[in-house]
Amino acid sequence: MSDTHAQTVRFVRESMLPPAEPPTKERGAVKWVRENLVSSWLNAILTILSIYFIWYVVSHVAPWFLNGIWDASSLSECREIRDATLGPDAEAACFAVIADRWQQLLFGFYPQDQYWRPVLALVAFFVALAPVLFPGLPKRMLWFTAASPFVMFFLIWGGSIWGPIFIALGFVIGWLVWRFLAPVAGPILALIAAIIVPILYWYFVAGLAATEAGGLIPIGLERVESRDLGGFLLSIIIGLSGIILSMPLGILLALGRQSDLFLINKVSVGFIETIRGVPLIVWLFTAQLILGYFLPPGTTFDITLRVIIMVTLFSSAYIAEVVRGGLAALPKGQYEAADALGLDYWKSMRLIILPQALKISIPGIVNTFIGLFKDTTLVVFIGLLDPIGFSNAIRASTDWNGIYWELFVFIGVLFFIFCYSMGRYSLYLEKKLAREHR
Amino acid sequence: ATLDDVRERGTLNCGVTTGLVGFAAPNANGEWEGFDVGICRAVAAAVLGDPQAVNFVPTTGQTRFTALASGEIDLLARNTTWTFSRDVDLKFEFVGVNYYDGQGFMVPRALGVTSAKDLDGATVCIQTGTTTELNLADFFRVNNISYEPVPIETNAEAQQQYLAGACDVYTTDASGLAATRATFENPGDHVILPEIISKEPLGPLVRHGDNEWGDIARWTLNALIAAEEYGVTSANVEELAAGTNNPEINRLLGTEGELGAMFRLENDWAQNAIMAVGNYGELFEQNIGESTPIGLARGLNAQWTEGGLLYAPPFR
Amino acid sequence: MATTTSTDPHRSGFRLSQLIYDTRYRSITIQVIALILLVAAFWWLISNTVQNLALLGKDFDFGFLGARAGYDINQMLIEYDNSMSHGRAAIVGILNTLLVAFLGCITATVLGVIAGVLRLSKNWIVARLMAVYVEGFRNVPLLLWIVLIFAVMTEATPQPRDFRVLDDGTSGASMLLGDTIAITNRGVFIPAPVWGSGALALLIVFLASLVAIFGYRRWAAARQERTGQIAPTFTVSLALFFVPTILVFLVMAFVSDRQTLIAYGGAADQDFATFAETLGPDGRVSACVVPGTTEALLTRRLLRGGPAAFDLVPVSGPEDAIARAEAGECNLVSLPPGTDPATVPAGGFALTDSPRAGNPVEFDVPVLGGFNFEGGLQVRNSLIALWLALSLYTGAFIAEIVRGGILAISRGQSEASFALGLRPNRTMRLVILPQALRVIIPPLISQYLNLTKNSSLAIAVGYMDVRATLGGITINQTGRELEGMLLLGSFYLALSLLISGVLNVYNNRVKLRER
Amino acid sequence: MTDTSIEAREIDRSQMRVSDELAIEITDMNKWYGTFHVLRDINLSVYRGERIVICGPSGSGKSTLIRCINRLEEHQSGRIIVDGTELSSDLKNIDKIRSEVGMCFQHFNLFPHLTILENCTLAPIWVRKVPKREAEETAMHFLTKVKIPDQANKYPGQLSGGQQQRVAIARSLCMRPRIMLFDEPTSALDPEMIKEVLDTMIELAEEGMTMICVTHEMGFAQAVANRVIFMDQGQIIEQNEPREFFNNPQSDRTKLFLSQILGH
Amino acid sequence: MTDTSIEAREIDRSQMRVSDELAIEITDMNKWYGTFHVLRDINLSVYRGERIVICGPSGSGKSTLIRCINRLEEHQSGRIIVDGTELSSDLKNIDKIRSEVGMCFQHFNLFPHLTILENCTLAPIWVRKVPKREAEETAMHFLTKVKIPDQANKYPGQLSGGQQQRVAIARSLCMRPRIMLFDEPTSALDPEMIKEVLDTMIELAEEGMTMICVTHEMGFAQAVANRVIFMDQGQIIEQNEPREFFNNPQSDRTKLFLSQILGH
Ligand SMILES: Nc1ncnc2c1ncn2[C@@H]1O[C@H](COP(=O)(O)OP(=O)(O)OP(=O)(O)O)[C@@H](O)[C@H]1O
Ligand SMILES: Nc1ncnc2c1ncn2[C@@H]1O[C@H](COP(=O)(O)OP(=O)(O)OP(=O)(O)O)[C@@H](O)[C@H]1O
Ligand SMILES: [Mg+2]
Ligand SMILES: [Mg+2]
Repeated sequence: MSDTHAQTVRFVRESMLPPAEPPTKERGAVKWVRENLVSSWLNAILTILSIYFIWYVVSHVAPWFLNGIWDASSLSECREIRDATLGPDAEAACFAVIADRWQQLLFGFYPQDQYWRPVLALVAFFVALAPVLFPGLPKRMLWFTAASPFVMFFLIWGGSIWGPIFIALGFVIGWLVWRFLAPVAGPILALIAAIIVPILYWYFVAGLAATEAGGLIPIGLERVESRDLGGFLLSIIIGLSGIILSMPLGILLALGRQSDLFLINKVSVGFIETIRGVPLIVWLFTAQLILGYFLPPGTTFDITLRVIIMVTLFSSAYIAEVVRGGLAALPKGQYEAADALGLDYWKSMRLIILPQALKISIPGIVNTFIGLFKDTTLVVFIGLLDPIGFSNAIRASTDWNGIYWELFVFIGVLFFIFCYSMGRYSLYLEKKLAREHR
Repeated sequence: ATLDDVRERGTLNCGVTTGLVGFAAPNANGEWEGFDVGICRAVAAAVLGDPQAVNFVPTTGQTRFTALASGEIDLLARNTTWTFSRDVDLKFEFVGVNYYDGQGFMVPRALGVTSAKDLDGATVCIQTGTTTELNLADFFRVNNISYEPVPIETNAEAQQQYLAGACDVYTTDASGLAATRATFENPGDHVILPEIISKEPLGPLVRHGDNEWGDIARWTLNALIAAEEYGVTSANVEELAAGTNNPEINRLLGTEGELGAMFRLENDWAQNAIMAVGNYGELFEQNIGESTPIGLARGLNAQWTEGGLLYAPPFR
Repeated sequence: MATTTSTDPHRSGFRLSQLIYDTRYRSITIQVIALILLVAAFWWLISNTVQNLALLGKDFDFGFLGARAGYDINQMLIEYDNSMSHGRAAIVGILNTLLVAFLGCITATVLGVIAGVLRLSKNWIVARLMAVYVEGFRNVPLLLWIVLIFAVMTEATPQPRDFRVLDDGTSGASMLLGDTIAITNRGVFIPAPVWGSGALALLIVFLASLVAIFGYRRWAAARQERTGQIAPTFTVSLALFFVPTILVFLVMAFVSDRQTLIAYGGAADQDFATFAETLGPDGRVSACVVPGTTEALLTRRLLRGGPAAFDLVPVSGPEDAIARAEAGECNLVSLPPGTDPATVPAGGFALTDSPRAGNPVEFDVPVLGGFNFEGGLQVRNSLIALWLALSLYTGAFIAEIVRGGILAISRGQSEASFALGLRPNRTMRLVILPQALRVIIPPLISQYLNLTKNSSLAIAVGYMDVRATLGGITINQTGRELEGMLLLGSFYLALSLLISGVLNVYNNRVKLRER
Repeated sequence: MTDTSIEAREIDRSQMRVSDELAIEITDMNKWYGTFHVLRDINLSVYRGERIVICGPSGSGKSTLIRCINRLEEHQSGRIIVDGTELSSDLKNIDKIRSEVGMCFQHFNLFPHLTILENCTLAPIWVRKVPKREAEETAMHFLTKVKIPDQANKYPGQLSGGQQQRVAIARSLCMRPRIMLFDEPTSALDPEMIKEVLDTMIELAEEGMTMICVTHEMGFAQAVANRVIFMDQGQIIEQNEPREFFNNPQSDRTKLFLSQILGH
Repeated sequence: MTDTSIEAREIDRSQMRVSDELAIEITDMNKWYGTFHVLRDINLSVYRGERIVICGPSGSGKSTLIRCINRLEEHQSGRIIVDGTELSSDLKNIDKIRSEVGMCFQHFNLFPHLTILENCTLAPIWVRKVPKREAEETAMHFLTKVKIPDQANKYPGQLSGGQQQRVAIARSLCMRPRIMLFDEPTSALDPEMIKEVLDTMIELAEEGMTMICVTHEMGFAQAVANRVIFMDQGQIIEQNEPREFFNNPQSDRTKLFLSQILGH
């Protein structure tokens, strides 16, 4: 065939070549520098600029930081120490303020001997989270997850143990009503009853019962007022309760937004868009200034609680959007399979759709939480003592008036550590989910 | 009524600032301290017999009135200027004046300015959400000179801006100026100008409509002032309560007459208040007086007998 | 098939249970219940509000918007002073919000795109640096950044006082670009343009060159379609953008006439220096000028150079100026070029060294005054700090979006393009960017939305945005929380609905067509 | 490829009970998607124990037809009576019918967050209200039947396609349906896996389950079907017993279709 | 399955012009990824009009080799001369070579934001500077050749895989390259679609295009290749004309490889 040309085609390699080392300029540090730092003129310039920038920043910040004074009781003492050891023109941070006030920045006015309680509450939170994050764990742990909000509430606020118990009982009652009424009276009536009965119970029975029980068997922890919460503890409480409490509402809104029912759909959309369209700080001022107008005359509850309510409403709109994403990511076949097995709407949501959609949404929820956690700093504008609020209060004491950077650096670093690790975690989850999802 | 609420609760909810040197700030143990705080404690001592039975609610310039109006706090003891519209339009009741203040200016000595009228074209740092900005606008308008306002949310920031030279002048109440200057690294480099451009009678206030509660707050403040006038101090109050030959003191301390019962308090209400925080003069000296770093002189806040404006109506 | 309408075989009478068990009626039942609940909830809220208002003795009334505001705003894009109304102050605030949001969106985009691209750079150190930037800003609250940046800016830049030349001839700081720009910790002072007589012509030329650029591009595209020749568009556009306008500017500056300066109180045929001397040591030059004109600007420059103290008397026009001069209110009058000196009323004479009427656009350069720089345009520190902080913060998020967008375009796309012989820059323009933009723009716009909402943190640096004016001082002074917050909320809501409306339109337009 | 094995074990049709009782009766049924008329005047009676194969070109409405039978789609006119209950918008009827009609999808649609066992017990527990232990026993029974009892505690993602499809069948069976609907149960599978699934279905057929199956596996049709229905453009074009249908199609449309699938 | 049809239309090889002119000459070429030696001492001469098939196990460096030819990868030592131009870091040479060498990827890499027609005219307009109308005519010509002229105004996302791959071929052809490189052009396709694409390639081969094709479609290799090259571990192990190569492989490595692919 190919005898039309003279070249001989046949070739068979007799001996295999061993792999060789690449030429020197392709190896080691030389290659790394060449490829990573100076691969072109533009890159070389950028490298030089970057190195200069880093040097500039470090040379200005490092002495201040390294000269930091940790042991003093007031700013003026700091200055004396600095003048004595380094000379009056030296740059030196006065970290003594942190040594002096770290408890307040972290825990606010929380009683010092009770610090174990918020810490334990945080641990409880992670334990509660475990079965959600690691499907391998026994399902029974979900009971603890359900109970954990009450446990955390009890740990942080203290008081009689009966309060949380009787409130939790309301949910159990609601569930029982639903359970027994649904087969008899149909889902809609049962649902309404399951909402109304607990409300009546809370309104008329729970408070009384809790007081009675507290009188009979006084078990409880020292009560801590909301206004004693502050610093990072407050940020975490607002952020976490915002996310946890907004889950049910967020899920309902997401379902509402997916719904075919015109009215429900439009109400959900309207709520979500309104909340998302207005800055959180405006909502916080709303909580502070005008929430009282909307409640029956005479109702007052403290500002921390009002903020939590507002933040819950706020984050529920964001959660709704995240969950909607999760719902939309589920293949239609899942809905159909559930229908075909004869599951009704709520059952298929609860057993089939939501468990999957929520799992997909976890990274989004974590990201929402990070955003919310950062945004809790805005409560400073309505007079709550979050870390930034506390930094102002600390500056208002005669000892530390005039101190500035050290507090902000401390707060910034703490926020960074917290948010960055959460962010990494959500990234990890996202990758893991992407791998699992086909 | 507020009194019943407070008794039932067992604590007094008292609004203070989120932090103002000398007037209210938490210390390292988380206890609030300061001149305004003293008023709260005095009222708590008078009503409940316990100066520690106070919940301090930090408020900002923006949030303080709503907090009071909504009932979140029973008493607002935060440097709040008594003005007509606040009293009448916003429906609050000022129970008296605990500090006669006035808005002043502080400038760096290096500028060589000696009068506020020389400030044409100056950049002025002000704290927002107070009457300060309105006074300032009026002052410059009246004198037909121009200025550039730099509104700042907190004292700490205003201080930082002023020290860095981002504004030529820092204006707030004269007490605040003094307190701020006291903590500067070189206080001598700054002068407070002689002009006081406004009257700033600062006083505690309560909701309109509950006269009994308003009376309690008013007379607690008056008791502190009167105590100074009569030489009753926290040190000798117990001794004097045993009975003196000054009927006025006796009435004040409840050893004579039934003043306390008239507004449903114990008869030793004033004694408790004075024991808790001292008389007005003690409170002043402890928190903002000349012996403290803040170093305010009594000035207008001296007793009327010493040329000041403090004048407690008679206890009878 | 005739489209027979659905005839239900069992049209047995309507049973009540159908409301719940029949899919056709069920949705109506649910919605009616929802409607009842909704109405009840609203009724509850409103009745509570009404009761509360009554209890507090307040009413619901927007009349306060017309009342005198009484406070000053340092930055205003429209005229405002403290005797104007709260409503006006709110509008000033709205404009300030829009300004910082607009500026922020632009710089955040630039920063974000640069950081996003650099983060993918092969340059290790640059990539790391950008990662630090992005993570640092994303993980620390914006409020902290705003406060920190504001403080750093005040500390790191000189105060106006430092610009003063000391006795030994040195000064702590100096202006940039030939003494035209001053960077201080009160803001950046830049020359402000003053529109002179030729400004309109200049504007027309500029607009014409914009049209020319557009026309050229169309022509180039059409020619490429016809002949395949690719004309250089970028350089030509750039040239068209600048050259004609600059040329016209120079020409007009060169041919511009001299303005007429008429002095009172000296002897005829004097120049300005001699005139100023004749006024004696205590003499003051009072110049009648029309504010905001180039003539006024030039007169002031001349006066500033002279030995005498001076002040400027604002007048409404040449006639007014002469009338005032005759009334003795001023002893120097600046008249536009072309005014016949002969019309000067008795006692006045034209100076021999009057300045040129000036360029079509003159620049009012800031100069150091008593406390601060005067003249020019002050970009305040609060604006810069907020702007910078919002841009850096949002830029970090945009960087991630851009990076994601670029990574979403598989490497195969650029390889395919290279294999077809397209150069890297064309590959970028024709293949990568059009695709990446589809991925990038939707989240980008929601970042714009976030930036706009975050601008309400202006409170931290004392920038007078709408939250600070309407939602801050106004509410605080009038006690109208309900009305004020309602207005504030509606403003933000309207803005965000507008932006997301735009987003939806875009999304629908660029949707990739698939099977 | 799989044809031979199926042919080899052709079922003894005489044993298959086909009663006179109607399982499904569809009369004059029409359905529109918007203005598009997908199903036109469908008339179909299926007797208890019958095994029906539906085939036809893509888009002819096969899936829609069987989805109408358990009301995953609503029909607009005509009647569908399943097991004596008429399908209307009454939710109770729908629930009743769905728990009696099992459905097996082309893409399995297993619940990925549940184990195989949980997939199978979910519906019995929540719909039939069977005690958990009993539900698990039933599930294991059917899993054994489809020959994957040892996979019970795995998650669907850990199984092969064929195994997943068999789980899907077991899942429907656990509801003890009287009627099974299959919608192209093998078309998402590799050839080897197709065999596994078809074997399972043949076993079911042997037990006398009423089955409607949309499929193009002609080997299967020939082996187990009582009737083959050919649909095109939303209409039933031809129906016949399988041997006749394949060897001697009447309509031109059917001939064309058969020539294509048999040829390729 | 597709083998038969290709076999049937085996090209009259005598008609195929294979000149003595070198199209591609690779001498002693080495390439490393980091320290990993992917291509070792490659020597290869391709004559104008030749059709070369490269095969070998996964990871043997086939893709890398052909990507070096149009400089999508840089080689570190040795020379590559394409059409008389040596590949160096000179940008002009690279541009020249790339516009003469067409490449067709396994995953098509069509531009999803452009219509089929725009995909085909993009490079001619911007690289060859051809007027748009002319470019469109050429594009339609080649689209007709690959038998999808009627899809010209659709977007890639709207076509099937086989159609997309044919567009990819048409797109390269529109640049009128003298040499075509194919990197596993059919491995992302369904069997039916493979046939469409191979048919197209065979037509190209008939017209005497110089082609280098990485593929494991042995039917295709036997039908059109002048030479089959077997690579392993970055080296050319064996090359031969197809019939010899398949029937009588010399190296053990080749034998093993062939036994695997032919067996499956
Ligand atoms: N939800 C829907 N909305 C509108 N048209 C639809 C919908 N579902 C299906 N169709 C159309 O109805 C017709 C019948 O669809 P069906 O899925 O029943 O066909 P099929 O016979 O099952 O085809 P295949 O063999 O491809 O599965 C098709 O033309 C399809 O495009
Ligand atoms: N960018 C890269 N960096 C490092 N190693 C690479 C890179 N690209 C490919 N390799 C490695 O080079 C070797 C040859 O890859 P190549 O893609 O050429 O193989 P191939 O013969 O085309 O295999 P296949 O049949 O799987 O496509 C493989 O071991 C691969 O892992
Ligand atoms: Mg179908
Ligand atoms: Mg390859």
